[in-house]
Amino acid sequence: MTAKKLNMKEKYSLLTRDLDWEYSYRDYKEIFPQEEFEGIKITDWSKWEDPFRLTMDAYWKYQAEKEKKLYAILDAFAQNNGQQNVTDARYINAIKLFLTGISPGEHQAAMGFGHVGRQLGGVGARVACQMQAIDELRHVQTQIHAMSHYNKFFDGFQDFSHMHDRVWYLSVPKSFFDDARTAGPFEYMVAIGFSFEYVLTNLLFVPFMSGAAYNGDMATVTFGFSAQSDEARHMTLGLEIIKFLLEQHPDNVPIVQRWINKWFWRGTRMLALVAMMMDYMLPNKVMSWQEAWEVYFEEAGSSLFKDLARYGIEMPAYAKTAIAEKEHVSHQAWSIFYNYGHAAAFHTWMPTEKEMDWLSEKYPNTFDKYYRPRFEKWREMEAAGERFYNPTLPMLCQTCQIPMGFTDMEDPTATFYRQSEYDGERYNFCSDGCKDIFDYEPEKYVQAWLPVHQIYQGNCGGAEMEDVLGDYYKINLGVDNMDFHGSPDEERWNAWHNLPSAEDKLKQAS
Amino acid sequence: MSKAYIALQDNEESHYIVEAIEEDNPTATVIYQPAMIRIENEGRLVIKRETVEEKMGRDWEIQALHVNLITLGGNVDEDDDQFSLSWKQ
Amino acid sequence: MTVAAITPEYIGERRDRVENFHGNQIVYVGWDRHLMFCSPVAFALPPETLFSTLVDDVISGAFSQHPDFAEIDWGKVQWHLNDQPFAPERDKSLIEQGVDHKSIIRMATPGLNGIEGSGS
Amino acid sequence: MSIEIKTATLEPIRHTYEHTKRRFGDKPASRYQEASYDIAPEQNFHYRPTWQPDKELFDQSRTAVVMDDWNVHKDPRQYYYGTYVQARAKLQEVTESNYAFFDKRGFADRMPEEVRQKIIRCMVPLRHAELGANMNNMFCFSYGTATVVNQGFLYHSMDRLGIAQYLSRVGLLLDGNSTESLAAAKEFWMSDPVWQGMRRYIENVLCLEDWFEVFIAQNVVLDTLVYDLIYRQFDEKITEEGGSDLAMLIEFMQEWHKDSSRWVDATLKTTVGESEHNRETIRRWVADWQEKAVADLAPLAEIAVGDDAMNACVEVLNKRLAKAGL
Repeated sequence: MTAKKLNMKEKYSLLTRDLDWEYSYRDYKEIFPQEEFEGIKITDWSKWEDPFRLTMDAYWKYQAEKEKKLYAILDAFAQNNGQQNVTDARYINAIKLFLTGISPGEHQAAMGFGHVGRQLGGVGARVACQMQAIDELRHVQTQIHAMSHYNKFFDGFQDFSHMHDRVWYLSVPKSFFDDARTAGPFEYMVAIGFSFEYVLTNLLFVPFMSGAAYNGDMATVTFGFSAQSDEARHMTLGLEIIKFLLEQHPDNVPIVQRWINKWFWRGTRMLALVAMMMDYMLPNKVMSWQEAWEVYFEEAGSSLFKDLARYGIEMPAYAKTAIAEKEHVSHQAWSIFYNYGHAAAFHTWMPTEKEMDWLSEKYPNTFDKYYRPRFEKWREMEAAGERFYNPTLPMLCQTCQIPMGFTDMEDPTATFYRQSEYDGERYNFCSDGCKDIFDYEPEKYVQAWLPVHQIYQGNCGGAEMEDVLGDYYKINLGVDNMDFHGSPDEERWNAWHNLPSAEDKLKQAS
Repeated sequence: MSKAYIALQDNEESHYIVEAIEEDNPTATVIYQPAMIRIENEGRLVIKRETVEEKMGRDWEIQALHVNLITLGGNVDEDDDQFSLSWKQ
Repeated sequence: MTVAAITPEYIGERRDRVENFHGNQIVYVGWDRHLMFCSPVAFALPPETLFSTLVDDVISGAFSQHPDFAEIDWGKVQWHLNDQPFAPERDKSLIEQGVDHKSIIRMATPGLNGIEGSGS
Repeated sequence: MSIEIKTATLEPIRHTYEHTKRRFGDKPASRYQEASYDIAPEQNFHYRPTWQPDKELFDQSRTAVVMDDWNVHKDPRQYYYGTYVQARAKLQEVTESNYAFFDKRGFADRMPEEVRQKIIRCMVPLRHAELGANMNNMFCFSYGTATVVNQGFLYHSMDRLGIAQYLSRVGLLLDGNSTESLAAAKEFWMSDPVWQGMRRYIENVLCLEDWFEVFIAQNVVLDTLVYDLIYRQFDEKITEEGGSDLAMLIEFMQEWHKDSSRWVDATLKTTVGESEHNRETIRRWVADWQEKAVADLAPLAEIAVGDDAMNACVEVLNKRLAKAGL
């Protein structure tokens, strides 16, 4: 007999959709007990549109090809001591922040997609989530491997996993993913699958990775772009889940809109870290944070939300605030880390004159007016041998957990304060977005493990800062932390490139 | 109108794909950035298997696009012969 | 709003109850228009701490690196407590004048507006 | 002499990450070790899951077995994502060429009709069971607490989806893409008395709450019996009956089962060996599920192979359990 040819859609449908069956020995609700409690109404899973009709054979084939390429480059990078070829050792600190702050989030995403990849009742959606789960595991593992070589030559990478559970600034990404993972399966999909993947990860992976390429970091570009090739699938899954939920039942629309508002804001806050990586930690600049934001949020996001308008979905609440903040957020975030450079597992520094000029040019409305005087003062203090470190612990926002360093966009020199009272206790926030999130589900956010409060409760190794930073966080004090200038990283870098050491420079000066 | 876009890793295989995209989407803009190529077009962007095969001079499956893909924007429609991105508005 | 959960009641542990701070309470202090200190700061202090101690020891330890600090005329400082105008008395304790757990004290120093008046 | 200086300063300052150093000593660690051990968060979780408020996000109490340290496990295959997909891609390539060859040569046509029908009745319905296995392993992945253990479940889960898809393709090869065999197989799965025990078993396992019990019921008990029954005994039987070409279509399942058994055995053995409590807990689960599985599979064994088939399967299972210390 001559076999009829099946096209991709038919084949996928037979090989995935058709595997499912109607349970008769047990009740559907026993097998999928988590599908209803969020209030989302699913009337027909068969209406799910499969974004990419990937079967496992093709998955293994193409992913193996990507992995082969990736590891060949990582091997070559290590063999050639590629760590010497980045533009400047300061740059490596962005990668430290990546491994300690972002890679563990990939692991969380893997667990989360595994969870929904079991809990969603529709087989098509389930399988798409499962593929994303294994991709996310790929990302955390390739990142660990790509940075393994840097770990052998720079300080601050070595205890990333231990630090992620404890260090103050890492509670920002950790609480973000904990929040998403502890939500129900549909909120998780809107949080990570849609808001994070579709609306925000481009900002992390595309311009930053292009910047890594521009700074000679072959290892990071390779894993970054390789990961992002999976991300294209993930973004599409995120968009499909949104459309599916909106088409299933009109009652889903306000729920989804609220989740979009919430997760857009949580994501925006977390991206403050990426903003500062772009503007301050890439010695060779590709584009400013503001420019990246305009291309990947304002332009791409407005296309997206125009597309979703037919379902009654609007731009996220507070998109306007986020847009106004694009001219401030990287400078404010860098100021926070500069203040607390003694408590971080990576180095900070003041930009050079040339770099400040670039910032002035890129941020004509804000840099010279609000930030340059502060930075020049800090530079002056450093030159006088009194590098500025903030001697106290910062006040944190109850929701995003970032020090309260954001200002009022109507009055950019005024700290933005918001407060709620709940069940007889005060809770404080950095923004209306963060306050709204708390006010809607206070019983969730009263649980936040706020690092500063935990230190004061005595739960972080002791009362002295050395106990907290050294014993509890496992920061090698005087090595991993403090200013880049004078660090062992800088010393080694100078030796590789036959540059004068700090000591030599001092001698020369005298 | 909104722009549908795609970004590919800057490598040998992508160059053929970009060539094919330019041919099938005459109004598309191609932007070269460090290590990546971004192609955007108003409303819709299509990649046709046949055109890519012609440029490469060998068989090529649509799903192989994912090996070099970095990111995209638009609603995806993929089958054996084409991959398209479009915005509905 | 209640949290939508799989069980009828979802009750969160109040992780920062004042009882957890070993006799202290958290007090936040922010100095308006001095963003060289990137954010307001947090202190754990006994509720009975006198306001004079807060100003003379605690605030001074936190903010004295700023060149404006030595210039402050403490009689002219404008205080806010949890966003309301506040007239603290130096010899009264925090708790006596309403500075309770996780309260925010803001101080404004008119005429002193940071480095070159930039708000830093 | 700048070259000498450079060489000296290019000495690494450490050999590996601290988490691998603490576990394996101060020496270069393998990629498997760096990317598998101590990766999952362990403490200071921010919020309780809305879908299970009595537990933490990562919570060891999601199973009754207890490990002092779940990170003592090891996958003998040392799979991390990269080695995993590359191993499967190799197997996939062979399978692809087998299936293409089978198709091109029209092997389905030279199979005796009753053999073809027997494959459709006794083997193709397993595609549904494999989807159940996929879900069960995804459950274990998402509720376990250590990456070195969990990742094995994730790979296994995706493998089971792959096998479900290969079984579907076997059906399509046998019916010339008419999809009749898939429809027939589904009908068997849904209402043929021979399959109902197994379907009930899978639906029951899908409702379990203890992820290690799921592992025992699915991967240890049921899979050991089914893989021996179908991919060894049934394969031999079909060969006897003139369907030796089937072997080309199930090589993937056979090779995969060998591969995955090494991981299943190691995971079982390490957990059983941890304590008397674990041994007893697991022994109880095995006894419960084995009794059900044997009864549920017997009708299929009978028609697929014959009278003694089930005993032979049980023997294989018992050997396997003994090896793990049960």
